[in-house]
Order: sequence, then C-alpha cells, then structure tokens
Amino acid sequence: MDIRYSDDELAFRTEIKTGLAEIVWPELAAKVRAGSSLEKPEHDRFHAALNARGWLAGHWPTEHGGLGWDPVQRHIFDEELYAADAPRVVPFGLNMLAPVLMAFGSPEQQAYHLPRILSGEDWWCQGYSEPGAGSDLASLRTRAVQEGDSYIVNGQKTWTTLAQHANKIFCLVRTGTEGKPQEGISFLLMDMQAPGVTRRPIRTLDGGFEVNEVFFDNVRVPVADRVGAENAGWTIAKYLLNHERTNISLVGESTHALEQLKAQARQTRRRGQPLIKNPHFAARVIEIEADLEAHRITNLRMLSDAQRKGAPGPEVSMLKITGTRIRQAINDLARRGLGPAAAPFPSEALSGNAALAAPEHANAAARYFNNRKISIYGGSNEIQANILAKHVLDI
Amino acid sequence: MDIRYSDDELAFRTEIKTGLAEIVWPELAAKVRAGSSLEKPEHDRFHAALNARGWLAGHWPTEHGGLGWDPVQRHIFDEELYAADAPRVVPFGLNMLAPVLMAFGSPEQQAYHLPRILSGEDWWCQGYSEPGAGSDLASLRTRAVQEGDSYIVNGQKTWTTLAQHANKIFCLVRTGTEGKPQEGISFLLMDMQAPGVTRRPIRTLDGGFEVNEVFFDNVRVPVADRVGAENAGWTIAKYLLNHERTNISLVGESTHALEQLKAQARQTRRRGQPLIKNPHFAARVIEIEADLEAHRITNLRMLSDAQRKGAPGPEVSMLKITGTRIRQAINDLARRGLGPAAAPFPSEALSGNAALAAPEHANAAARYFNNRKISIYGGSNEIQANILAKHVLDI
Amino acid sequence: MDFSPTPERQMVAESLSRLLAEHLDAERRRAIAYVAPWHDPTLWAHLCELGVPALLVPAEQGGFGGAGFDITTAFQPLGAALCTEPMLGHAMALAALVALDAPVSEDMVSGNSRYVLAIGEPDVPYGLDDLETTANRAGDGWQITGRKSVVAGAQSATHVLVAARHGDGGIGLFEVGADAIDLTAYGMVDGGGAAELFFDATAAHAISLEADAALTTALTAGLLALSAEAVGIAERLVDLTQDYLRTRQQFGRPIAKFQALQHRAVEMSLHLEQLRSITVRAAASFGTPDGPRHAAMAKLLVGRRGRLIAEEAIQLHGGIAVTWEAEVAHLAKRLVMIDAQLGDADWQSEMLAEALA
Amino acid sequence: MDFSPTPERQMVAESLSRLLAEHLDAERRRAIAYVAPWHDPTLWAHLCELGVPALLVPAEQGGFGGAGFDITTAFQPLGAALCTEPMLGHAMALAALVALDAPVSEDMVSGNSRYVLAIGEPDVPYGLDDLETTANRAGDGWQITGRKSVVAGAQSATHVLVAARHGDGGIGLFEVGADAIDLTAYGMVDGGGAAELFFDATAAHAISLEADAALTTALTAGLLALSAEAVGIAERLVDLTQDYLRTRQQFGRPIAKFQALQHRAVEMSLHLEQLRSITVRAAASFGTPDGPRHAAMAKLLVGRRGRLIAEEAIQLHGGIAVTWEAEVAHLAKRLVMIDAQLGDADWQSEMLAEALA
Repeated sequence: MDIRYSDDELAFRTEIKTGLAEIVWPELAAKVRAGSSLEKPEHDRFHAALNARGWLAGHWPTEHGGLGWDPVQRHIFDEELYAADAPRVVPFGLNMLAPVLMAFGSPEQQAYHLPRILSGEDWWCQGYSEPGAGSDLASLRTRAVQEGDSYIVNGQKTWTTLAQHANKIFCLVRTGTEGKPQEGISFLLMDMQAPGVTRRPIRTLDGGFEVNEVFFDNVRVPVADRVGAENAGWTIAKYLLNHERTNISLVGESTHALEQLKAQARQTRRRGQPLIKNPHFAARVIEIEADLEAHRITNLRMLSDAQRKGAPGPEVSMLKITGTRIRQAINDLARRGLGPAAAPFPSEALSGNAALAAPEHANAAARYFNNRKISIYGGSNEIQANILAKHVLDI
Repeated sequence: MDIRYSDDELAFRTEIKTGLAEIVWPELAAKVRAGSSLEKPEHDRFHAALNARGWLAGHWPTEHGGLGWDPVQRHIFDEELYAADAPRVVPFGLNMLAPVLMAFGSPEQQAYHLPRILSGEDWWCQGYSEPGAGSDLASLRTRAVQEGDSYIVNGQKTWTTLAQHANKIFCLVRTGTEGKPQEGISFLLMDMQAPGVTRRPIRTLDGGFEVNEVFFDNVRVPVADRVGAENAGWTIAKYLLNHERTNISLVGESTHALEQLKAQARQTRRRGQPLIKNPHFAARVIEIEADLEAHRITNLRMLSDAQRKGAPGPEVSMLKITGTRIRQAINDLARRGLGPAAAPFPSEALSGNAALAAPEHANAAARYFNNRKISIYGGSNEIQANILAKHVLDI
Repeated sequence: MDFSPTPERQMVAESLSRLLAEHLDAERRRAIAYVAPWHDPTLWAHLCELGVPALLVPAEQGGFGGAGFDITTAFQPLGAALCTEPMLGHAMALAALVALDAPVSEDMVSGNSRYVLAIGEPDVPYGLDDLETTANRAGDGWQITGRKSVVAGAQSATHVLVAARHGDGGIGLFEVGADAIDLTAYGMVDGGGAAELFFDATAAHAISLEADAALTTALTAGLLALSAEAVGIAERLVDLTQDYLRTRQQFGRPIAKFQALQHRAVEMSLHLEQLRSITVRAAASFGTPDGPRHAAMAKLLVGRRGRLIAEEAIQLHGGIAVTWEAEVAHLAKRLVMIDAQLGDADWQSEMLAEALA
Repeated sequence: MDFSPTPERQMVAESLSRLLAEHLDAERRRAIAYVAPWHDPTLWAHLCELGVPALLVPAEQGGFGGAGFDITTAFQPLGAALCTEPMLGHAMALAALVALDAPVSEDMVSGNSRYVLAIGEPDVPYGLDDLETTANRAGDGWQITGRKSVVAGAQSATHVLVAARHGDGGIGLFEVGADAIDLTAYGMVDGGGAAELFFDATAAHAISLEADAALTTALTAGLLALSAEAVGIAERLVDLTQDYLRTRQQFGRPIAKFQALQHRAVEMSLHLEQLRSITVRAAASFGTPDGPRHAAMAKLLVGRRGRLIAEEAIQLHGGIAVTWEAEVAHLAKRLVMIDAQLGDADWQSEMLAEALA
C-alpha cells in the first residue's frame, strides 16, 4: 500500500498550479471567493484560456483532442482549480455531452460537435428533468413525433442549469409509448434558438438565477441530431449519470471551503476571542475535517480502482452521499459561524463601514440554502441510497 | 393553559414521597441505585409493603380494589418511585394481565385472579414473543388444540422477563389456522408448574439473567382458563399493547438517571477539574436535559388528554420512541463519562482500594448495553414509527 | 393541569390567523418581505388594531396580557404566516420597560410608535456580558457611542432603546429617536429588514442605569417569542411535507408509500412535538426564576431540531423546494435563520452549562 | 498510488485470519474472554509463532515490520476475531522502546515475555499532560509511587513499562517486573482482562527520563492499532447485519425488503467506509509528523461512527442481539468500548482542536 502521489503526479500538480496562477485573473478569483455568479464573457474567457493549454479537455482521450488524463490527474486538476479560486468548468458540454458523443455519437456528430464544445462556440445545457419527473426519469413526458426527416418536439424541461447562456440543449424525449416506460426514450441534440423554444428563469430560494424552465412548442429537430438509435436513450442516460457521478465527491471544493471556514473562524471574534477557540465550534470543524480526510482517501481509493478497472461501480453512490453531506456541513457551519451577520443579503448595501464580514464569507447563508440542492439533484441522496441498498443487500 | 400540578396533586405527591421513605429500606435503595438484580424475596417484601397502603394497585378502579388513580396521579407515583430509589413494580400481573381481566375476563376469573395478584400469591409473566415472531405477533406458532375441556399446548415462548420467579404465565397461542394469521389467536392463563412446562434462562449481552425461554410440551390447560372468546386473542393483545405503552415515556426513570449522571460528572475529575465542566460533556448533558424537559411536557399533555378522552391514541408511539432515545442517551453518556473505568465488570473485585467509581455508577457500561433492549421490546421503535407513519400520513 | 388555551387567547389567536390569512398570503408575503422597508405599514396597523402590542403588556401598564402564553399566542400565528412586521423588537422593548416598571406610553401600547431594542454588536452578537457600546453623561443627558448590529426591525422603528455600558461598568438602557441615528438598513435572506446602527456621541435619554435584569427579561421574552414563531413555522413545514408526500407521485405511486420517507416524516413530527412542548414549558415559566433557563432550552431545541425540520422539509420536497416560488423554501429559511437571533443553539447550551457545574 | 496491500502483508493477514478461525471460533472466544486470565496463553503462543509481535518491530531491532500498515495488518484480523490476547499493550511497549532506540530483547520480539505499557490513571485516563504517578531516585535505581488504572492486558504481563513524572517534572519510562506490583486483575464487559496497578515506592529501572516523544509515538501506535481493530469488528458487524436482513423474515418477507431498514444498512456501510479510509490515512502517516494527528482523527471517527454501527447492528438484529449467545452482541460491545481506550472521541477532538487555533 502506498497512498502517496507519484513523482509524475506531483510534477503534474505543480504544472497545473503554476499555469492556473497565470490564467486566473484577480477579479475572477474575487468573484469566485465571494460566491458571486459569473457573467457569460467571464466563463468564456476562462474556458478559452484553459483550452489554449489543452486543459479544458485534459481528460478527453487523445483521439478526440484531449490529453488523456487519468482519473487521478483529473482529480488533481479539480483540486487545483479550487485552490486557485478558479470557477468550476461548466460541465454540460465538456463532461456530459462529450462522453456521450464519444460513446454513442456518429463520426459526423463527433466531428461536428466536439470541436465546437472546445472552442466555446456551443454552450450546451442539459434537458433531463421535467416537472413531475425529478428522480424518476422513466416517467418523462416531453414527446418527439417523427414527421419526415424531423422530430416535432413538445413538452417542458426544468432545472436547466445556466440555460440562459446556452445555445444548445441535449434532451431526453419520449419517442415510444410501448413496453416499459424507460424503453421509449431517445436522446436529441437541439438548438435553443430554434422556433418554438422558450426559456424562463427559475429564481432559487436564495434569490439567485442559475436554473431555468425550457419549453418546447412544436420544435423541429432533424432526425440526424438524434444520438444513438431511436428508443435507446435510457442506455445513454444511465451511462451519462454514471459519468456525471465520477466527479461528485466534491473533495476539491470541500477542502477549499473548509480552509475558508477556518479563516473565517479565526477572524470572527466571540466573547473576546477568535471563534475558532470556541470548543463547540472547533469540535464541529474537527469532525468535518476528519470526515473529509477519510472521504478524500475513499475518493482516491475509488479513483485508483477506476484507473485499474475502467468504469466506476455503484460504490460511487457513496461518494455522492458522503461528499454532499460534508459539503453541506461546511456550508452550515460557515453560516452558523457568522451568527446574525449571516442573515442580511450582502448584495444589499453591506459595503463600506456597514460591512459585517469579508466578502468571501458574507454570502454564507445564501450559499448554505443554495447548496441544499446538491443532495437533491443528479440523483437525490435517497436514490443513491436505493442503489447502494440493492448493491449491499443483493436485493 | 395551566401546566402546574393542582394542589390536590401536590398533596398526593407529598403523601407518596413520605410513604415511600418509610417503605424503602436502605439495602434495597442501594441495590436499586447500583442497578443490581433483586432477589424474589426483596420484590415480594416491597410489593407487600405497597399493597399494605393500597398503592400497589392504586391505579386500579375502586370496584376491583384499587384507588382509582388518574393518569396524572399514576405518573406522580411513578416519578416518586424513582426519586426514592425504589424498584419498578413488576408489571406483568398488575399492569398487564389485570386490565385484560377487567376488560375481557369472566367474573369468576376476576374474582379468583385479581386478589392473588395483589397478595403476591401469583407472580405472572408474559408469553408473547416467540423465536421468529418478535415484532410480528401475527406469525406466532405456539399451538393449543382442544381436547375435551382442555387445550393441549405445544411450542415455545422467549424473552419472558423474570419467568424465573413466576408461577403463572399468560400466553398468546394459536387456536385456529383459517382466515388472516391474526384471527386464530387465543389468550390463555397457564400454570408454570404444570407438567410439560420448562424454562431456560437467557443470558443477556451484559452477562445478566432476567429473560427466559419457556417451552411447552403437551401442557394441559383448562378451557376455563382462556380469557375472552376463542380466536379473540388478537383484540386482547392489541388492547394490552396499548396499555403497556401508557407507562412507556420513562420520564420518571430518565429524570432520576439524569440526576445520577450529573452527580457522577461532578465527582469525576478530568484534566484537573470536574467532568461536568468539560464543555463537550456539559453540552451533551444540557441537550438531554432540554429534550427530557420537552418530553416531560409531551407526556403530561398526553396524560392530560388521556384523562379527558379515555384511551390513549397512536401518539403514545411518540412517547415510546422519544422516551427510549432519551433514556439510552443518558445510559450512553454515563458510560462515556466514566471513560476506561466503565469497562471492568464491577462484580469482579472492584471493591476496596481498587474501586473505580461509586457503586451506583460503576455499572454504567453494562446498563448501557442492557438498555439497548428498550428500543427493541414492547414493539420496536421501527414498529412505532410505522404506526406513527400510518397516523400522520393517513396511509 | 390543563393544556388547552384560555378562551380569550384562543380567540385572539384565531383572529390573528384570520387577519394574516386575509392580508398576507404567500405571494403577497414575498412581495413585502424582500423589498424595502421589508414590512407593510398597513399590516402593522392592522395588527395593532387587533391589539397585538397590547397583548404583550400587562393590565397595570395599559395592556391586556404580558404573560408567557400571551407572547406565544401572538408569535405562533405570526410565524406560521412568515410575517415580517417588526413585532419582535417592539415586544422586547416592551418587556424591558415593563420589567423596569418604567412608563409605557399609550402610543407604544397601541403600536403607533414602533420600538426596537438594540443589544447585539458585531463582535458580541449574543448576550450582555461583553457589550462594548458606551454611554457617557453630557449635561443633563447622555451620549451613546458604538455600533449595534443586525437589529431586526430597526429599519422601520420610530424609537430605539439601546443597551450600553456606562461609567461605572453597569449596563443601562437608553432611548434614542430613530432619526438621530446613523442607520444602514437592509433586507434579510429570510425576509424582513434589519439595520446597522452607528452611534457617535449620539444624544440619548437614560431610562435606567441598572438594566441588567430587565434586559435579561427582555431577552427571555425574545427567546420565547422566537420559539413560538419557530413552532408556527415548523407546524406549517410538517403539514406541507406530509401533504406533499401524500400527493407527489414517483415510480407510479405516492411517495408516502416509501417506508424510508415515512420514517423521516415521523422524525419530523417527533422534532415538532419536542419544539411544541419545550415552548409550552418556557411560556409557563416566563416571569418565574426558571424563565430564562427554560427559554434557553426552547431556543436550543429550536436551533437544533428546527434546522433538521427545515432541511428535511426541503429534501423530501426535492427540487421544487429550492425555488423562490415555493412556500416551503421561505418557511425553511426563516426557521433556520431564527437560530442566529438572540443566541444560537451552541450559545444557549453554553449559558445553560454555566449553571450546571 | 496503490491501495492494495503488499503481497507479504496480504500473506500475514491471511495466515493470521486462518489461525484465528481455527483457534478462536465464537464459542471458544466467549469461553476465554470472560474467564480469568481472560486470554489463552496457548493462543498467545500461536500468535507469536506466526510472528505477530515481530511484525510490530523494525528489522534494525530484530523484527520484520514496524510500519503503520504492519500494525493494521495485525490488528484488523485480531479485531474481526474479537481476540483478547494482550497484544495492544505489547505493541505499545514495543513502539515506545523502538522510538527511544532502546534495546528490545529477543524475548520481547518473540513474545516469550509479555509487556504492557501503563500510562492512564484514575483521574487522568487519557493523555500524558497531567499524570500524577511519580518516580524518585533510590540508590542506583528508582522507586515508583502511584496508581495506573484499567491497564488492558496487565493481568497477564510479565513486564510493565510505566510512564511516571520524575524530579525535574519530565516524564520518564520505567520498567518493573510484574511480580513486584500490587495488582488487582479483573475482566471487562467487552471481554479480555485488565488490572489496577498500585505502586508504593516500587523498585524500578529507568529506561529513559525524556520519554514524552516516545510515549506519544506509542500512543499513536495504540490509536492506530485500536482503529484497525475497530475496522475489523465493524466489517463483521456490517456483514452480519446485511446477512440477517437478507435472511430474517417478518410480515411474510425478508426484512431487507423494508426500505427504511435498507437505508439504515446503507448508513452502516457509509460509516464503515469512513472508518476504513481514515485508518488507511493514519497507517500511511504513522512515523511522519502527521502521524499523531491522523491517528487522532481515526480514533475520533471510530468513537463516533463505531458506536453508531454497533447500535444499529443491535437494533436491526432485534432481540437476538442482546443475548450472550449472539456474536453480534460481543462485536458491538467491543466496538463501543474501544472508544474508552487511549482517549475517546471527545478527547481526540479536543486534542485536534488545540492544534487548530
């Protein structure tokens, strides 16, 4: 057993760290630290800078223009992004659609779409969830009916993250009604600018806008823009859900957030001493730290497994559950550490002499509430528990 | 809203407190404090002393020789028992069989059995559980087949508390196999000395002996000793389970145990100061104290409801769940507070200069382990949660 | 022993619930709670007409209540409706004055004046012990210097009562007109408004120079009010979640059929029951020596179990609960953020522990 | 990065498991663990033949191991078998001597002598800071006075190493022959034996007068050993519980079909996974500056999550699990009681917090 990073991996980390220091500009880092939403041009500029070094798709196989990073390298890259206060790479095109195209797309689809994902020409969003079909994808109702060489799509998607910036959407749609509910689903690539597509922003409980409803009213989609066979969408969806989960441990993000939390608790004064010296607060920090340390090793163990065995197994559901719990525990503690100062909307006038906390901490309550979502989306933790129960109990 | 005890109730409490001080002799109190098992003569002497004042069956209706205490008086009596370091009254005859006889027994059965319960002539135990039928009474398999004016009983009961002292047992037995499984059950009064009855003690995980297996091998029981109609046992069982639950809040016991815990934590020294000043330990005590204070009010609210409305509703399942959790949390903390000193069997030589803790605390680990049972027996907390779910979700 | 409310309180609670149902449905609440001045002066007037401030004042000072159960009678319905009217600060100011036996103006009892009690500071959000704001004599009057932080309702108060340390180290209670204060108002993530109050030799009038005990009573009243508010919210959250489980279909049946969710719904009910009972306990003790202790216990459980109810309500609702349109989201936010007012669960635990040893 | 054990350690672990399966089935274990001397000298000899003590000693001192993963390789199977042989104290004594670069006798490496390291006292059960046992010079040697409490394995040790405070306040390590000590032996609620050691000017031999660092290393080794033991137990408990859920029928079907129980079984697996990983982390760090910190984290999680695994294993088994005949009962007892050895979860948390600020 040797759980250290290899020399190559350490060198890789240094290369990434140095590079990111050059790429991330100060205003971007400040916005990321404060948890503010980025504008589209900021995302675009950051993606372009990563792409210029080949890092945007570092984890893609070389035959598709990637660098063929293994899971450990990808994890290191992820950790360094957080350490550099860089934004998360918007995953819908790069990490979700791209693997689907590589596995199920036609050569024409690959040749057309993959370069446009890298160049930033296309911004993809994901059309999976529907009102009434959250964790239960088999019950989705958006319908695509073939008419000549097109599908006519009608229905509604929801929780579509960053659809406000997207010009493309990949969708699961119902193309058949026979057999089991999951058998009549197809995977379509659609144009957000097509006639009949409208989007409506959903305001989240913290007052932010990052998800949307997307409506389809007789939208015409060329049959050529279907990925895989008709009614084979369920297979693709499962493949994608698995891929989506590979990055779900949140180890990099939580490590960084825990450091922020400790910094906050060293700055905050309570009863004449730093909050970090309060025994109760310190004990909570310590428990999270121990849990995160364990979770980090679990993640590395599973990455190392994946490196040897290929696709991750159902154990990744563990990473999702534990990872989101740790992340939410940090959010919770950051909010609690601020006390009443967590309550004001920092966007509203808490500047100058009225400031209650450093900008990177002031958003703690909003972030806590916003992050309640992470145990709900991408397969709720209850769904993950069902998957694990099947696995551990052989039922 | 007036949540104070009435003047009459306060006077009642004083009367009980004064009386118990006269009844409870020092050796008995010491054994109760130390959590030691009592011998049968000790139980008998204590019961006789209570009976002499009419308190043994204070909660029985006056027509059956009781004092007709209401639920609040009964609760006060229960609290005072703990405060006096008195043992719990053995409930099987007094609180379980007696209400069944009063509701379902024939006049002859009532006239014969109730006085013998009071006098201590009969010590009853309860034959409900069977191996393989713990929380699922409908699946019980002990069979009674009628032959002339007797039943012939064959089968096995388990978890029979204090059967080692009992000369009588009331049993649920299967008398029919048609219809739903719960439809063919009858309620029999049996003699532990009858030919064919054998008992085998079960050693519990802490090394103690308080429960038993009871085997029936062609035991002959007069049909006249059946309570209620043949195959009507399920109704009686449900009635009894409900009655059994009325005293399940453990408020009196937990209040007393929490005081013991605090005394222990004031005596125990850690890092040069009393354990009670350790912020983590103190916080755990405080949380239990707050929970117990809330639970005490919940219990009084439900007692006060029961006083007005008669039988308790499914909400008493709440009392069971919360009551056992609080009791177990106190057990847990008492064990933890002792540190390594909780580990030795105090029965083995920890006397004299080797003593690690006062006798009333030294048993903390054994009591913690033994009390894991309280969330399992009498309808496990999972069964209680199912009952509550039906109730709150109307399913 | 009698756990039913008196007919009078029952009537007030019902009138108040009706009034709030009429004037503060969920949509209107969102429109008021998140836009300056973060409350609705008309609704405030309605509450005052109904006599809510008077309910918080004993008859001797011109009201018709002032007992612990009066406080819960008012605040539980206010909680259920997520009302952001600045009643908490007014109630605490009243409690302080009543405890000092100081005059309570008719305008204050009627609610024509809106008072707030300013205690917490940036480094001293909870408790009285380490307050840094000072009061100094200036001629016949006093001058206050310091900062009071996140004072809920201060954005719309007409009068501010300030706790400040004076010359000989004691804590006094001082009154300042709101327009004399340098004030930065803002909205809160859970709705409603608050303000930072900056005092720089600000002229003030001394109500008492020995206000420790009265301020403790005011804090106790505040903890009780917040606990009752929390019970009102928690009841709504539990109801909404149970309704949702019964109606929402997934995998072809109502999700209430899933045992894992059933047991979690039961846990929510158990938490709620504890909150209800401990708040009854605290209300019954208000004004007795046990009052502060039981109020601290109530606030402790509100902080711990309230958060669990809120988080579970969101989780069991799923995605819909993290949207602005969902009532459950706003209920959950308020229930969670109550913890951070007047001492969170850890703080209450520390205070109670000090009395333990 | 490679998370597989080396072939050598894999082989040792398998041999050890086989040995324990052969000599210590559940029934035999109950017969040994609860009756004086609370272990089986024959089994001890078998373990020594297999080289378990030698596995805990580096090659330079005559063993063939001594790394963190060697400790876990030994103690995880010992845990799974609930072995009560006094290996922990021996391992800690070895770790202390190795850290001091003091001579380690052949008899000690072979296990012919059984050592124990005595640190904890009645009022100082955890840590080194406040120890009260003293050592005083007497002629060429030393005399120890004080009491060491609940020293696991001391009931059958041939040699005792004692941590004691000497003249200039430092903590030294002293050796005493077991037969020179006034010793009260007893059995433990979770099996195995321990003793109270009373020293009254008891003659001793000084090994080191500056033993703080070496004792910290020994404690770290002990925490790691206990954590590995806990992992071995927790794995058994999780396995047994999953098996039970699959086989036990209630209400006409295996109880594994009940979703509420499924999710609780999953929680147990999640706890176990955390224990496994943090123990790997601590093993990898043993001997580095992070060693004590990671060992404390491991013991912290063992205390918290180990108890939850044990309690859930009992609850999900129901009544059968509270009987003496049930293996799950004895596994659960040991897993819970591990918390109280060498510093419980709260203690570890406090130690870690001191380094945090």
